[in-house]
Amino acid sequence: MNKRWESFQNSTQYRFVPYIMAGDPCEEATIELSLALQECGAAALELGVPYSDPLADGPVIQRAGMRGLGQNMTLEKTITLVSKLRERGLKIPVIIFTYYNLLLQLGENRFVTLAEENGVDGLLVPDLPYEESSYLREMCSNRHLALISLVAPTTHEDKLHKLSKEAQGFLYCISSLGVTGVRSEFRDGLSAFLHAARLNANVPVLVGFGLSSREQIQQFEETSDGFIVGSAIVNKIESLEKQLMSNREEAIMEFKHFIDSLLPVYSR
Amino acid sequence: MNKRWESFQNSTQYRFVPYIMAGDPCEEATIELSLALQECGAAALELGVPYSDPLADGPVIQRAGMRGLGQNMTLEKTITLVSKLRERGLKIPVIIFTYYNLLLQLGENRFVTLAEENGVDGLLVPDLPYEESSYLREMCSNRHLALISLVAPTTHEDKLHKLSKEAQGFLYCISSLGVTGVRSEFRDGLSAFLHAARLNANVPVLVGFGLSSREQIQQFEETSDGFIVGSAIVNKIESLEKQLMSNREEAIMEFKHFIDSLLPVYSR
Amino acid sequence: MTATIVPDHRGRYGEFGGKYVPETIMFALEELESAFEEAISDPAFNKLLQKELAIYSGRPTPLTLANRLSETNGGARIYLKREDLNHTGAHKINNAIGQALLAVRMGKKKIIAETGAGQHGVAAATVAAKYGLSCKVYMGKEDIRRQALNVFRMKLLGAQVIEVTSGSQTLKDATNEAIREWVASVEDTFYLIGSAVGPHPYPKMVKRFQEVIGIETMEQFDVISERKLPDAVVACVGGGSNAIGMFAPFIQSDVPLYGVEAAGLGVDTNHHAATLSKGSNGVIHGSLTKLLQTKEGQITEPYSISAGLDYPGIGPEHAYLHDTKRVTYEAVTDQESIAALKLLCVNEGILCALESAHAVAYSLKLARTMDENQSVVVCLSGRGDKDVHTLMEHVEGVEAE
Amino acid sequence: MTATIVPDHRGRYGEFGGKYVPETIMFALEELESAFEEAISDPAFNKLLQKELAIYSGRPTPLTLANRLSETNGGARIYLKREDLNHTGAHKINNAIGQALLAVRMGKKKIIAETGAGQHGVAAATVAAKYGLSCKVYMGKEDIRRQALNVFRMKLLGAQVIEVTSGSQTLKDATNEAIREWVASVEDTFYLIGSAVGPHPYPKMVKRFQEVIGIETMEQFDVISERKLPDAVVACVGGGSNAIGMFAPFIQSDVPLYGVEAAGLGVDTNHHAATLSKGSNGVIHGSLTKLLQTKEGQITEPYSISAGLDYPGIGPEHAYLHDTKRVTYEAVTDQESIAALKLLCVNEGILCALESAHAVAYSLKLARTMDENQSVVVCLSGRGDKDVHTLMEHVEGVEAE
Ligand SMILES: Cc1ncc(COP(=O)(O)O)c(C=O)c1O
Ligand SMILES: Cc1ncc(COP(=O)(O)O)c(C=O)c1O
Repeated sequence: MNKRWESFQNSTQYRFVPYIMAGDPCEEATIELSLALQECGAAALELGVPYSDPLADGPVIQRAGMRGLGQNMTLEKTITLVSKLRERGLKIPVIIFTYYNLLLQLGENRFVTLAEENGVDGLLVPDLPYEESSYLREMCSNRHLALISLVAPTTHEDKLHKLSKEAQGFLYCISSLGVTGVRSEFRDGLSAFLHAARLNANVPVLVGFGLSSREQIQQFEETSDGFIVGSAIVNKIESLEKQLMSNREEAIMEFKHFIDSLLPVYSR
Repeated sequence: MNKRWESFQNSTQYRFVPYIMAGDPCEEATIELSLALQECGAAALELGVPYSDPLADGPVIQRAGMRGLGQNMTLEKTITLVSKLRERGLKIPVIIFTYYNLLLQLGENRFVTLAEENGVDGLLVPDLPYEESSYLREMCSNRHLALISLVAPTTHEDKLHKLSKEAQGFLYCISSLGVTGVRSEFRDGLSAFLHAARLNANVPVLVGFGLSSREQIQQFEETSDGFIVGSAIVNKIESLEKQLMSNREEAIMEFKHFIDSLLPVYSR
Repeated sequence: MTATIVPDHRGRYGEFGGKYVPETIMFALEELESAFEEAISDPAFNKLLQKELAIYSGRPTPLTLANRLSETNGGARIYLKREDLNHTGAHKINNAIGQALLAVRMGKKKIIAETGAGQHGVAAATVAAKYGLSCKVYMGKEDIRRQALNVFRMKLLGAQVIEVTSGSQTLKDATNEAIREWVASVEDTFYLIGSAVGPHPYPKMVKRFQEVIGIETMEQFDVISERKLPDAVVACVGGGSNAIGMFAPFIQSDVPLYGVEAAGLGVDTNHHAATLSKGSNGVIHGSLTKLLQTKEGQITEPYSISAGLDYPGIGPEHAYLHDTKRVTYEAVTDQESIAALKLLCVNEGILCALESAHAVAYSLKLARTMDENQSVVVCLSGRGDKDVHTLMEHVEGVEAE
Repeated sequence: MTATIVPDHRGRYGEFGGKYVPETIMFALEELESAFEEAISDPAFNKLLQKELAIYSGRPTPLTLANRLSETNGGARIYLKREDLNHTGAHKINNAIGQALLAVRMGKKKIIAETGAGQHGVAAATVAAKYGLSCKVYMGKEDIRRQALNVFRMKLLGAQVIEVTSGSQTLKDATNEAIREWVASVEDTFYLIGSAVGPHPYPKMVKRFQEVIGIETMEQFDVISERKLPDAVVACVGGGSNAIGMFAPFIQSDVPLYGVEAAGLGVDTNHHAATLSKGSNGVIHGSLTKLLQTKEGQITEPYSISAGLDYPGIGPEHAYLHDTKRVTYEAVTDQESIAALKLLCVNEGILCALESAHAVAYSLKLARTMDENQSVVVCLSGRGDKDVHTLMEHVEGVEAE
């Protein structure tokens, strides 16, 4: 485990992990947004890769992907973007969020090599379930890359047990069925599920999918070690699209303001 | 047989039998056209009754029927029109040409009674073949009405024999397959057919369907006792429609001129 | 029931039927009659016919129990004879195959046909292509406009579609025109009539080629249900071919039979095609039958939302079965038939032809008066793909976008 | 030939197949797999399935010798397996019935489905109506516009048609969206996939429900021809369901098998759907297979005049059969398929689907290289009524008026 993951795991804070799309609305904006998120207290960063067929994503992230594609952002460029982030001072773990087909075309071997070279800490492949991941898992572990596991309320008990145990980086607990996007309600039985996950995990257990307000986030404070926010943030970026291109400084100010308003008081 | 048929049959002329549609373009025109035809030498008159579904007629006579229908001409009115023709001086036999359905609705009994009362001499029903005509044939013969038989080049030899023998008024020989209308050519074998018809007939044998010029008519001079012209005449009436309504006298002059041009010299 | 054999040798069903045609084509009807009688008494012809129906058109068509429809409706179980599954989508092909095989046997190289909505035109063009005959289809100008897809299909099949501009430019005029053409070309042309109408021997012949519907139904019902015979049989009636084909083997039995005409906007309006309910005796297209006409005998234009029922006459045998009371004829409106079509759709996943929907609508009424152990068989004469355009204009509650 | 049994327990056909889906639905795939395996080893389920195929959809469909077409073309005799005669007009219903019966057996009350041209959407809506399930169909906005008639049909059948505005707004996006919806509603919803694609066990299941095509063909060929097996079998390949169903029983034999993809405007243009000829390994809709993509892995929009072949992926078993060379895959252009469609029309009176016309086009080429004693069987996967609008725009020499 590298230093960045170490400090992530040793943190006593309620961990905030934001998701943004690489190249949305442009590469430079991604860099500045990432740094802003770090300033706001992000414990790690999920960096999405634009994809033509993002079947685990809702409309907000789909649109972000279209913007990223418009910037010709690719998986390879996203990885090299991470080394630029490092140069510019990003210290938190960065997890590349990519659909499996992009990874396949780049080559799994090439991916892990590039990832290591560019300061990437982890990988999340939403359409690569545990059952299909053994090769990639091995490759990642050889290079000390965390292959983040997702578990869902529909995951069988013994699989949940196993995945929690083996989890690297953090365990991603899906808070609601469906694709990424803003939710107004969460399902019953969620805390039992988080409890079961936490029981076995050697890494922090984070909850994500659909979180969009401070009130919602606070609900999970007792039952998890952190949270992931994607669509709510990407939505804000979308609304700031023009300014992020033309008047970036002011946009970043407003963005930070928004992030602050989202976070539980003690996370700042 | 009545006097009008007697003189028709005794005539030594090459008989000219025109067909016009009752009520085309109006009742008065029909009267004047009939008288004009008599003046031009017609040996008898076929008076058509407008019908919605004239399946033995070509487009020229179909349109004449539409005009007649527009004048609310019916079978019953056509019959009573004949008594007006008589009052105005028409002396030649008049044959009502009607589809069978009109006759059925009026009633066959009522038809023959009305026909006799109004000076009708004969009846031609294009869609009532010999096989279906026994009742009507009997009714007609009781009232001395001639039920005109049609024979075609496709009629079987023995049927031709029988129909020729039994024919009343005249025997109508169809000169070509198809519906009424102008033809430019006639089929081979036509003279053999006419010859066979004439061999057995006790009445004049007339040829009709598609005759439209003096030249065509003259072709049959040797092989028949007369001829029927329908579409060519109705066509002329159609071209004179407006004048026949507004400036009838002049129209009738032109009509006679046309008829004269059509007839073989010796028929005038 | 006295078992009069109809038609008699003159083609008469009681007072109905006959051959009211120009003398020019009388010989052709005789030629046709003897060729037909000879063919159907030849086992080789029957075997060929059966093979073509099976291998080309997919017969036997199934008899489907409409489970959910029957339950929703209440009363008797409703069975559907699935003529919609035939090649080209309706029972029309049964007859077209039969007549085409006869035409080939007679050495004819050309066929002509009339069509209204284009269903029979497509069937005729289909068999012409299949058996290598040339084909002219007569179709009213108005119908050509309304049924552009079927016109295109006929052309794609190699048929010539001839626009008829006479009269009201619809089916009856197309039929007149086809007969006119036949008169002109009778020596080498086979007139392939699309329904159980026209001069003898057409009604008899069309019945013979459609009776496969009823014969299969009788056998299938016996196999799949506990009883030997259904308690009622229902079919829609345009010219009457699917109905007469369905009824054929049941006429000798005492199963109640129902023919369903199109009441259009209502039998008391001027917009319907309820020939038996509102018509009177007369001659149309070569046959003495019932028809819609003025008191003077001018044939009137019928109306139905369903193009295949939109005919002012009816086959002469139906006029006879009506007058002898062997078959009960009922009329169903546009609205009732659309409602039945929708109900069949959502309960059984079957989009039937608007024609057939008339039969379905009446069966629903009838079934409700019967008990659960009883069965009604309906002839589902065709599929409704052809009617989707019409339905888009008429069905409320399903926006068309 | 080594008789490897595919798929293995992980749903792998060699390197292809698998389950590339979000963890949320993994349990549902397992539930589905065990329900499916249990159902197909239950004689009662198989009997019910067979009964529904027979009584509802009209199976067996005939195997028709295309006499005149074969003669015109020269060479081998061409036989047509008439999937066009199925209820709703294509082989799609075989699979829809199978999956719907399974859904009912699993106690599901809701189904969802994706559709491109609307054929599978109509099949899904049909079985939902028939078996009393609620049904949502996902369809790209662009396809909704192009296929208004099918949209209306689905609604008439009671289905909800959901407009998909993501991506290129066509089939691949509709499939993404259906999967998204499934992820959200997986606990009570059955996802009824329309072709032999998707994550395991879908390709296996769809094959099982389509293999009736091949099994019937094998039996029928044996009965109607002098030889036991045909000399070649041809089917078009979109997702690959009709082809895999047709090939299924022949794979063990040594009969040459041909899958025909859409070459659109030509495989050397950017407008085709020739996945096997021009694609590369990748993951689409939950399965590792061949697909059309950029070198970075963005899935590209395919093109074919035929909506049903217009898919950037292909079922994983076809990728396997391609790589193991058991099946030869060829590509046929828009123009060739239209020409074949016309030829079939005028020679046999059969208007086939544009998809099927691709298979016909290739069979014509193939037959010409063979001799008169040989036979080619073609899967005529569907009828062409649905394509008449498209044909009106593309067919020259038949004016549309
Ligand atoms: C599907 C269908 N059913 C019924 C009919 C009515 O004809 P018939 O009464 O001859 O069966 C037609 C005529 O086109 C039709 O297409
Ligand atoms: C008639 C027809 N054939 C073929 C196909 C292609 O699908 P598949 O390859 O799954 O058989 C379709 C798809 O819609 C179709 O409608």
